[in-house]
Amino acid sequence: MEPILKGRGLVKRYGKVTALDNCDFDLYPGEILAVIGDNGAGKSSLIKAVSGAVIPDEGDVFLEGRKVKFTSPTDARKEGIETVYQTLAMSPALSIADNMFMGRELRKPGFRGKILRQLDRSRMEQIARDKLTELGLMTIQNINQAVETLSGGQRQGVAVARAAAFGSKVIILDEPTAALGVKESRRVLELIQDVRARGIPIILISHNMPHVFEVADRIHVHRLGKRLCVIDPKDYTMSDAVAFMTGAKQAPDLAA
Amino acid sequence: MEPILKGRGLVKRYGKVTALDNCDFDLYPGEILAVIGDNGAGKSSLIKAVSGAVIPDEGDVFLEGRKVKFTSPTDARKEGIETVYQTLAMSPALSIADNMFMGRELRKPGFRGKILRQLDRSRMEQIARDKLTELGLMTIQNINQAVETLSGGQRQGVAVARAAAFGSKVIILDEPTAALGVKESRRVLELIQDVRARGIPIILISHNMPHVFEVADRIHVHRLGKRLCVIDPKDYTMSDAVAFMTGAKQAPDLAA
Amino acid sequence: MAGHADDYESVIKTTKSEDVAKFAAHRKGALSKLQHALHVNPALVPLFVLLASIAVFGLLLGSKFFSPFALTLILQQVQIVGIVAAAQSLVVLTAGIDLSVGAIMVLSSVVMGQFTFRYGLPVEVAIALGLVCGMICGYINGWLIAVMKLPPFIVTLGMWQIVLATNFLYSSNETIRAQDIEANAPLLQVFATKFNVGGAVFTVGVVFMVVLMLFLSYVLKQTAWGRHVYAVGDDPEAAQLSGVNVKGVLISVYVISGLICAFAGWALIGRIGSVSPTSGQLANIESITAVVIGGISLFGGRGSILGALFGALIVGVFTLGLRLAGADAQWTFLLIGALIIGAVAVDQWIRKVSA
Amino acid sequence: MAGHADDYESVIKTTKSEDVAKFAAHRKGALSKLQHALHVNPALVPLFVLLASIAVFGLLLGSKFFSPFALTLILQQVQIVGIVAAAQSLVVLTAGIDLSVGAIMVLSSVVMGQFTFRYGLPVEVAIALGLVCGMICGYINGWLIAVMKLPPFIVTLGMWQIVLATNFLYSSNETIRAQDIEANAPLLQVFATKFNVGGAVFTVGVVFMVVLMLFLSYVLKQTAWGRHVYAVGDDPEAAQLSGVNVKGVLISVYVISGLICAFAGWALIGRIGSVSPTSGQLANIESITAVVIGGISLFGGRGSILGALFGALIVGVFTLGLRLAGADAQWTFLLIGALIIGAVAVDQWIRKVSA
Amino acid sequence: EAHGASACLITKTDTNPFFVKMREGAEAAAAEAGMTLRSYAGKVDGDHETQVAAIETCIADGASGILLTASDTSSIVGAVTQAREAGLLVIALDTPLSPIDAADATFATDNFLAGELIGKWAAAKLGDGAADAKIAMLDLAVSQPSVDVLRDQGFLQGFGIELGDPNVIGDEDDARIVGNDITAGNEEGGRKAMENLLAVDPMINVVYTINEPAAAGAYEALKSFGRENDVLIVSVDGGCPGVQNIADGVIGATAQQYPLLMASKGIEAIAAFAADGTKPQNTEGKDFFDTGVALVTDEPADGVDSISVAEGTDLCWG
Ligand SMILES: Nc1ncnc2c1ncn2[C@@H]1O[C@H](COP(=O)(O)OP(=O)(O)OP(=O)(O)O)[C@@H](O)[C@H]1O
Ligand SMILES: Nc1ncnc2c1ncn2[C@@H]1O[C@H](COP(=O)(O)OP(=O)(O)OP(=O)(O)O)[C@@H](O)[C@H]1O
Ligand SMILES: O[C@@H]1[C@H](O)[C@H](O)CO[C@H]1O
Ligand SMILES: [Mg+2]
Ligand SMILES: [Mg+2]
Repeated sequence: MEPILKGRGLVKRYGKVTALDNCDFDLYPGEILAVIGDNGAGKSSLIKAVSGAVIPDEGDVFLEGRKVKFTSPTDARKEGIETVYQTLAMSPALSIADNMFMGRELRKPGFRGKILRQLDRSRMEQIARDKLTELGLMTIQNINQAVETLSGGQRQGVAVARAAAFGSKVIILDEPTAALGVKESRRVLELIQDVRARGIPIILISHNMPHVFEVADRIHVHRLGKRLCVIDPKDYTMSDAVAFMTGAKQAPDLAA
Repeated sequence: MEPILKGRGLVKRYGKVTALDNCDFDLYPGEILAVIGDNGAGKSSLIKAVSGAVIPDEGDVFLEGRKVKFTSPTDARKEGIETVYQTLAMSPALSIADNMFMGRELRKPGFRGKILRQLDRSRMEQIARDKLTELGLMTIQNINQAVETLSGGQRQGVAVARAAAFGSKVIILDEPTAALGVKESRRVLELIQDVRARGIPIILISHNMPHVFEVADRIHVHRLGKRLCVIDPKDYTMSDAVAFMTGAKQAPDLAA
Repeated sequence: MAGHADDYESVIKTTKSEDVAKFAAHRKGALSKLQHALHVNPALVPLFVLLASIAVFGLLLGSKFFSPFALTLILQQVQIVGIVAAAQSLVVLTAGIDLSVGAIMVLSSVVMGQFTFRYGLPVEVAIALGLVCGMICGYINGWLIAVMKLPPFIVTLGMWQIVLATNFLYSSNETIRAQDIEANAPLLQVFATKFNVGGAVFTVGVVFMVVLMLFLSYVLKQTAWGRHVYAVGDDPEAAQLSGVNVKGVLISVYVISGLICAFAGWALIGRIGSVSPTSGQLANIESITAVVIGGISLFGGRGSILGALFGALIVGVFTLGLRLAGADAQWTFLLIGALIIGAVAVDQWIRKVSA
Repeated sequence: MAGHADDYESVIKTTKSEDVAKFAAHRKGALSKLQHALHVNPALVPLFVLLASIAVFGLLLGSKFFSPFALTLILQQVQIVGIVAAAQSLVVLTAGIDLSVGAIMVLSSVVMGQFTFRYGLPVEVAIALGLVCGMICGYINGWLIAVMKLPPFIVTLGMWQIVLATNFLYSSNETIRAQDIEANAPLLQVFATKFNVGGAVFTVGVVFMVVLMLFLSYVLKQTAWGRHVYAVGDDPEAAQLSGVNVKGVLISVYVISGLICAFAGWALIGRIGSVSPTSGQLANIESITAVVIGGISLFGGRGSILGALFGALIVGVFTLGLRLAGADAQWTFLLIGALIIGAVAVDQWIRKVSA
Repeated sequence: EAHGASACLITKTDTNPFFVKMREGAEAAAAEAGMTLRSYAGKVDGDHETQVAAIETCIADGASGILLTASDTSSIVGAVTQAREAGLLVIALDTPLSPIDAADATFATDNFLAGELIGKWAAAKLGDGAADAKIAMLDLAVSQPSVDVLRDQGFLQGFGIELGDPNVIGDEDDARIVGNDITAGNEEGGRKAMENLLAVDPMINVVYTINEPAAAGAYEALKSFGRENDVLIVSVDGGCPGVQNIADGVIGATAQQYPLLMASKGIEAIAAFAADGTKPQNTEGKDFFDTGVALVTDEPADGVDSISVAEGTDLCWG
C-alpha cells in the first residue's frame, strides 16, 4: 500500500543542533501511527517538517504519492492536514470560538455574509461549544472567554477539538494529552478512535506508553533525529518500546 | 502534627470565574502531597496562591504556623519555597545556566566578585550541567543554548532541576512531567523521592495517576475550586481517586 | 496490549452527562455592573474619560466651552488626527507602529495638488493618483515588514524620512494657495463643505472621520479579516500556525493605512484650504497618542478602534479647554503631557479593578 | 499501590550512564565560522556594517573621508547621540522605550548652567544637582512604568512634553553664552577638552562615550543585575516568577538612564560651548535609530549595547559621507532614511543566514 | 475704550528667545492698555495646524484681535479670513502673509532685507576677496520655511550672487558657495552643519547663519579647528546674547530686528480697534508697517549703513 503521507531523507538543522538527521517517515491510510522518542529526539521537528510549519533543509515530503512542498501550515491545511502543535498555536487574547475558526471563519448566510462579509458568531460559538462538550471539557464556563484565561489543560482541549473538527485527510497531534486530566485524556483517546473510524489517519506523538499501546496501529520509534524502527504494538511490550527508544536495547529492523 | 504549609479559606476570582472557592490546604513536614483534579479545577491557582505568584482575594497562608503574606514569588523563595510553575517561568532568550541561577547568581571569589561583581559563569555552567545530568537530560547538546531552542520536554527538565537544586523548605511542582519522556519522567520521580529523603516536603500536581499513587503519601483531591477530600493512596484505588475528582462517586470525609 | 492492570480510566466512561460547572455568581450591584461593562467593552473606558473631561471643562469654563461652536470646533480640530489615528490603530493592532503616517498624508495631498496644478490633470484623476500614492507608500512599508521581516518602527522611521524628503524635493516647498484651489479645483476642498445640524456646524471631514471609524470598527469585529488583524497582533507565530496568511494581512493593513493617510491628506486640504508641504509634521506622535489614550495596546492584538477616536477627542478637549482657560503654550504642553499619563493611568486602573 | 502491571519504566533504571548525544558536526570552513561568530556575538553584525560603510565611503571619497580629521570628526559628531543611545539601550533591553531622553538631557544641562549663573552656586554643586535632576526624571519614569504599570511609550511621551515644557518655562529660553562659561565656569565645558593621539584629535566627551559603552557592556554581561535586565525584557512575568525583583530592576534602569542623559547634558555643554534650552530635540529619535541599527530588539531582551555604539557611528559615517559626496540636506535626509532600513535589512539577513 | 478687551498672540514657536521677547512685549503693552492677552505657539517651526487651531480658539474666545507670526504664510490665509469675517483684527507680525493684504496690517522686519544687509556687509568686508570667497550657508530646516528662504536668498543677493529660483534654497550654482546645511536654528545644529561643510572644504571664510544660536554653534566648530579668527560669520536677529557675541568677536555682523516693538505696536493697534474700530496704517511707500531692521557691527563697511554694538545693545530685543 502507498503511504498517504511520506517523508524521505528529511534534514533540519538549527545552528549547531541537528534536529532531523536524514529522517524517513510513513503514514498509511486509515491508521493511527504513534511517534515516540526521548525529549529532544526530534519528534516535533519531524511533524513540523511534514506539516509546513518548518521547511526542511533537505529531503522530500509526499502526499498520496505526489511530492509536495508546503511553505506554510496553510498549505498543508488546504490539503486537509490538520495539526495540533506542541505550543498549541492559539491567539491568547482572542476567544475560544475565534481561535477554533481562525482562518476558516463562517459567514452569515445571504446579503450580510456575502456582501457585508459578516461573521456568523452564534453559529461558530454553537459549534465550538459542541466540540468542547464532545471532549468533556465542561469546566469551561464561557465560550467567549479569552484563551489566555483558560487553564493549561483547557487550552490543550480547545486545540485538539479544533484539529478534530477540521482535519479531512490527516490529523497530527503533538502530545495532545500532555496537560490534560484523566477524564479529558480519555475523551481525546476516544476522539482519536472516532476519527480513525471516519477513515482519517492520525499521527500521535505521546510519551504516555499505555495510551500509545492502547490506540496505535504502528509505532514509529524516533531517536537522535531519525527513525530508529517501526514496531507493531501487538508484537512488542511497552518495555521493549522504551528500551528501543532510549537505546537500552538493539532495535529490530525497520520492518512493521 | 502542625502542617508546614497551610492555607485557609483561600478565594481567588478572575472576573466572573472563581478559580479558588474558599479552599483549605495542608502540607505536613517530610511528606509528598499530591494534588489531583480536573482541568480548570483550580490546582494551579491554589499553588500560586501559596507561593506568592498571585495574591488571594481572601484567606490566609501559614508557614510553620506563622501567618505569611507573600506578595511575590521572591518572598516565598526567601523562605525556602521553590516552585515549578506550569508555564515554567523561563526567559526564552537566556541560556540554560542563566535561567537556572536567575535571581541567585554566583559571583566569582575575591576582588572580581566582591568589587567588580563579576559572575562566576563557569561554576554556574558546571552546576547546571550536573543537575541536568542527574535528571538524565542528556540530549541537551550545549549548556549555553538559549532556552527557547530547547524542546518542550528539555525545557521542563531545566525548570525541575532548578527547583530541586534550590528548594530548602518546600518544593512545589505543577505538572513537572507533563512534557517529559518516559525516561525523563522516571528521573523526576526518583528526584522527588531523593528530595523527600532529604526531609523536604513536596507538593506534586499531576494528572498521571500511576505516578501519583507511586510516590504520594497523601492525595489532595481538588474539585470546583476547593478541596474535596484528602485520601491515603494505601486506602483507595486509582479508580476511587478518579471517581472522586470527577464527581462520579461521593467523596469520603475530609480525613486522612 | 491495552491491558494494564488498574483500569482506573474506565470510571470516567460512566459520567458523560455532566453539566457545565456553575460557581456561585458574586454580584455587587451597580458599580460591579459598570466594571463588568467596562471590562467587556474596553472602548468605554476612554469614552468615560472623554465625557468626564468635557464635564470638567464645561463646569470650569461654562458656556464659552459648552457651546455648539466650541464643541463642533473640537471635532474640526481633531478630524485630521482622528483620521490618521484610524490608520495608526490598524497598524498598532498588528503590534506595529507607523511613524510615516504624517509624511504619507502630506505627500498624498501634494500629489493631489501638484498633479492638478502643475500637470493640469483633471482634479478627479489627480485625487485618485494621490490616493494611489498613499497606497504605494503603505505597500512599501508592508512589504518590508511582512516579507523582509524588518521591525515596523525602523521601516516606518526610514520611510518617514524618505517620504518627507521626497515631498520637499518634489514640491520645492511650494504652497498651492487656497484661492487658486477654490477657483480651479474646488473638489480638493470638498472635505471642508459645511452643514448645519441644529446650530452645530459639521464638515464633510468630520463626518468622514466618524463614519470611517464606525466602518473600521465593524470590519474589525465582524469580518474574518478583522479577526486576523487581531490574531496577527496577538501572536504572529500562532496565527501563522493556525492558518492565517500573516504576510497578506500585514501587507493589507499597511496598504489600507496608507490609503487612509491619503484620505487624511485630502481632508487636510479641506481643513487648511491650501496644499502645504510643511504640514503634518507631528501627525505621527499625535496619532499614536490618540491610539494609546484610546486604550489600544502598543504590543498589539488588544483594544478597540473606537477608543482611538475617543483618544483623539480627549486630546482635542484638553487642548481647547486649556487654551480657553488661558494656559499659555508651554503650560498647555506640560498639562497635555500630564494628561497623556493620567488618561492611561485611569484606563489601567479601571481595567485592573474590573479584572 | 505502585503496582501497575507492565512495569515498562523499569527498563530505564539500567541505562543511567548514557553519554551526551553527539550529532555529526557539519562545518563548512571559514564562511561558516564567520556566520557562527556573528550568530554568537550579534554585536559584530553592526560592526561589520560600520566597517563596510567606512570602506565604501573611503573608496568613494578617498583621503577626504579617510583622514584622521574626518574620522575623528565623526566621533565628535556622534558623541551626544552615542551617550544618549547608551541610556536608550538599557531601556530598550527591558522592552521599554524612552522618548524623554533628549528632554532630560537638556533640562539637566540647563540646571547645571542656571544653578551656576543664576544662583551663583559653585559649579561642582550645580553639576551634581544637574545629575540629580536627570536621576529624578528617570525615577519618575521608572516609578510610573514599574509600579503603576503604565506603558513606557506613553509615560516617556508624557514626560518628554512635561520635562521639555519645564525646561522652557524655567530657562525662559535663555542661552548662557560660551564665552561666559569659559570665563566663569570652565568645568561645565570639561567634556570638550582635547588631546591628540597620533594626529587624531579626541575629546573627553568621545572618550567618555566609549568608556561608558564598554563599562555598560561589562555590567550587562558579567553581573547579576545585567542578566536581570535581559530577563525582565525577555519575559517580565517569567522573570518575576523566577525570583527577579522586576520593579527594582525597571526603576534602576530608568534612574540610570536619567543619569546617563544628565551626563549627556554635561557633554552637550562641552560640545556646543553654551547652555542652550533648544538643543536635543531629535535626541530621542536619533538614539532609538542608533539602538535599532545596532541590532537591539525593540521587543526587549535581545542585543548587545555595543551594537548601539556602532549604530550611532554608522549614522555618523553616512551623514558625513553623504555630505562629502555632495548630497544636499534634503537628499541626505532621504538617504539616511534609506540607510536606516538598509542597515537593519543587512543585519536581519546576516542573522538569518547564520541561524 | 479697550479696557477689558482681549487679544491673542500666536507665534511660530515659543522655544525661540525671539518669540519669548515678543510675548513679553505684548504682555507689557496689554497690561498697560488694560487688556487680557492669550498667547499660543506651535510646537516646532512649521507647525501650521496648531496655529490654525489657535486662531479658531481666539474666535471662540471672543478676542478683539490677533497678532500672528505665521509658520505657513499662504496656508494660514483661510483661517485668517475666517477670523476677520468674525470681526477680529488680524495683524501679521515679523512675517508677512502671502498675499500680504490677507492681514489687516503687517508689522514686520523685512527678512529678505535683513539677509541682504549682512550679505552686502560681508561682501564689502572682503572687498576684492569677495570674488573668490568660500561661503557656508547654515539654514534652518529641510522644510525650508519662508524666513529661511527669505534670509538665505537675501544674503546671497546682497553678497552679489545670482539667485536661482528665489523661493528655493540651494539651487544656485555659484562656485563660491561651498554648500548648504541645516541647523534647526540652535547651537548643536550650527556646530554640526559647520563641521560638515568644513569637511567639504576646510578653507571656508564666510559663514551665513539663519540666526545667532546657529552662529554660536558654528563658531565652536571653527574654534575647534583653530579657524575662528579668519572666518567671517554673519547672522540675523540682534538678540542681546547675539549682540554680545559681536562684541566678543564671535559674529562679525548681525541684522537686528525688534520683536518687542512689533508686539507693542500690535497691541496698541488692537486696543485702538477695540475702542473705536480704527485700523492701523502702513509705512509710507510700503505695503506693511516696517518696524525696521538695522545692521549691527563694530566694523562698519562702506556703503552699508550700520549701528554700533553699543547702540545695538541698547536696542537689543527692543
Ligand atoms: N527553533 C529552534 N532553534 C534551535 N534549536 C531547536 C529549535 N527547535 C528545536 N531545536 C532543537 O532540536 C532538537 C529537537 O527538538 P524537537 O522539539 O523536535 O524534539 P522533540 O522530540 O519534539 O522533544 P519533546 O519530546 O521534548 O517535545 C532539540 O535538541 C532542540 O533543542
Ligand atoms: N489569569 C486568569 N484570568 C482569568 N481566568 C483564569 C486565569 N487563570 C486561571 N483562570 C481560570 O481559573 C480556573 C482555574 O484555573 P487553574 O489554572 O487553577 O486550573 P488547574 O486546576 O491548574 O487546571 P489544569 O489541570 O488544566 O492546569 C480556570 O477556569 C481558568 O479558566
Ligand atoms: O521668523 C522668526 C524670527 O524672525 C526670528 O529670527 C526667529 O526665527 C524665525 O523663525
Ligand atoms: Mg516535541
Ligand atoms: Mg494548572
